[in-house]
Amino acid sequence: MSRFTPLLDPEGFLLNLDDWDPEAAEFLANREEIDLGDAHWEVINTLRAFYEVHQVSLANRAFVSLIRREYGPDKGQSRYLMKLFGGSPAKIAAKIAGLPKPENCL
Amino acid sequence: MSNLHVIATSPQTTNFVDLKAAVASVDAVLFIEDGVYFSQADDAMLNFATQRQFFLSEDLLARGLALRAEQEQLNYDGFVDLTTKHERCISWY
Amino acid sequence: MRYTLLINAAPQSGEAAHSAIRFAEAALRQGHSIEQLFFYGEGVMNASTLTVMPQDEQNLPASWDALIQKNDLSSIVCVSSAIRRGIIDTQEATRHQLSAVSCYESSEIGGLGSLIHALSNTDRVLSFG
Amino acid sequence: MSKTITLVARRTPYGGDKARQTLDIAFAAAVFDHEVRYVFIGDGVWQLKKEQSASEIDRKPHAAALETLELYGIDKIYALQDSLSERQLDINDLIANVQVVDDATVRTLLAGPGHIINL
Repeated sequence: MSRFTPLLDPEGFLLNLDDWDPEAAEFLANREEIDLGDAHWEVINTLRAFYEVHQVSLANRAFVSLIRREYGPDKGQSRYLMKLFGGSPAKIAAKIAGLPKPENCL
Repeated sequence: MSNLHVIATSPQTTNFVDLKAAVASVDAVLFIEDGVYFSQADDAMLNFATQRQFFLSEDLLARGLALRAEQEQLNYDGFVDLTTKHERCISWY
Repeated sequence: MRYTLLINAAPQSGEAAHSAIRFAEAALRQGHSIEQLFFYGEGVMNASTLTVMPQDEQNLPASWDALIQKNDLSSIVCVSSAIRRGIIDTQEATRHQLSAVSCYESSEIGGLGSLIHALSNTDRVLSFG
Repeated sequence: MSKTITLVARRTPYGGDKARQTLDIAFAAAVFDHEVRYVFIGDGVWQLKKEQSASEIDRKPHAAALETLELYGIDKIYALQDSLSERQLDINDLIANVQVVDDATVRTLLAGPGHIINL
């Protein structure tokens, strides 16, 4: 992390969402031992665009539906997203995308 | 299948249009809390699709209200009984 | 009958929380069971250990605590409603780096998933608000 | 036990937090594979109004959040015709995928199956 190290909460989410930029995303991904490639960025950009309009955190089920709606059934499935982001893809992708920590309501 | 509607607001603060749209003829209506002020309302206000209407006695007593002869009151045990007789409860507050 | 009660009003904001506890007492007295108490929205204030009432007024959070313990009830306080109102247990205090705890131990801070799960094992759900 | 939950939404979107609380129940129910039926009556129909800019009052846009119901597989969304008329609203003022129904249909929806939650 060359520019600065963003402040994180104990679970590794950005404390200040304005700290997010692509470089911060790389940093957050590295902490999850994820190497961001085009496939990851496609998802991150989709999530950020979605959040911009709807301002809700998505549970896994809705996260998968969103990716399916945007990119079709090959990518819109849990298996694909878990390969990219690990066991709880919605949560980890939201973290890397610099979106608010889900409220843990479930 | 019938519902119990539990109404907790006074006649003047209740939206009749919504309430009357939701109450079916097989349903029952129980007035609790400020809902017991319905006991003092005129017939037009009590003109629900069902005549099965009850008032919670504790809330009547608390507010110094008496019922007319044809009106029926019950206590919390009666409230519980009513919920067993209707499949669903819908609260209006 | 198995009941789930959804309590959506603070003890201080009118009669609803009081109605809920009276209903719960009557249901239990008649031999019914309460699958879950779910405190939601303003209702989470019913779980506050930090409520102080004048001696001649009922302390509803204390009454709920007694009822829950005596009957070994499952009582859930909605996490997202709770933390924004300062109802915090040890786990949430750690999670959000807070110094105080304010939720009765007889209730558990949990999610809406608990409510949904309880509904599957419930004959009647009643909301008080 | 039937896994259906009927939610009755009758609050304005920003007048309190019950509109949002009801929506959160919808999301949770869908995640746990319950069928959700979402019935908007009375002032609840204001939740469905298009073009809300809630950031003006530092709130989250409620109608935009309701649009995510689709991603949770919730497509049974109803608005009471009389409530819309009372408020000079019609289907064109609402977000997509809302079915406008009469009061007899609302009573049928409330007659089951499953539980009703009416905050």
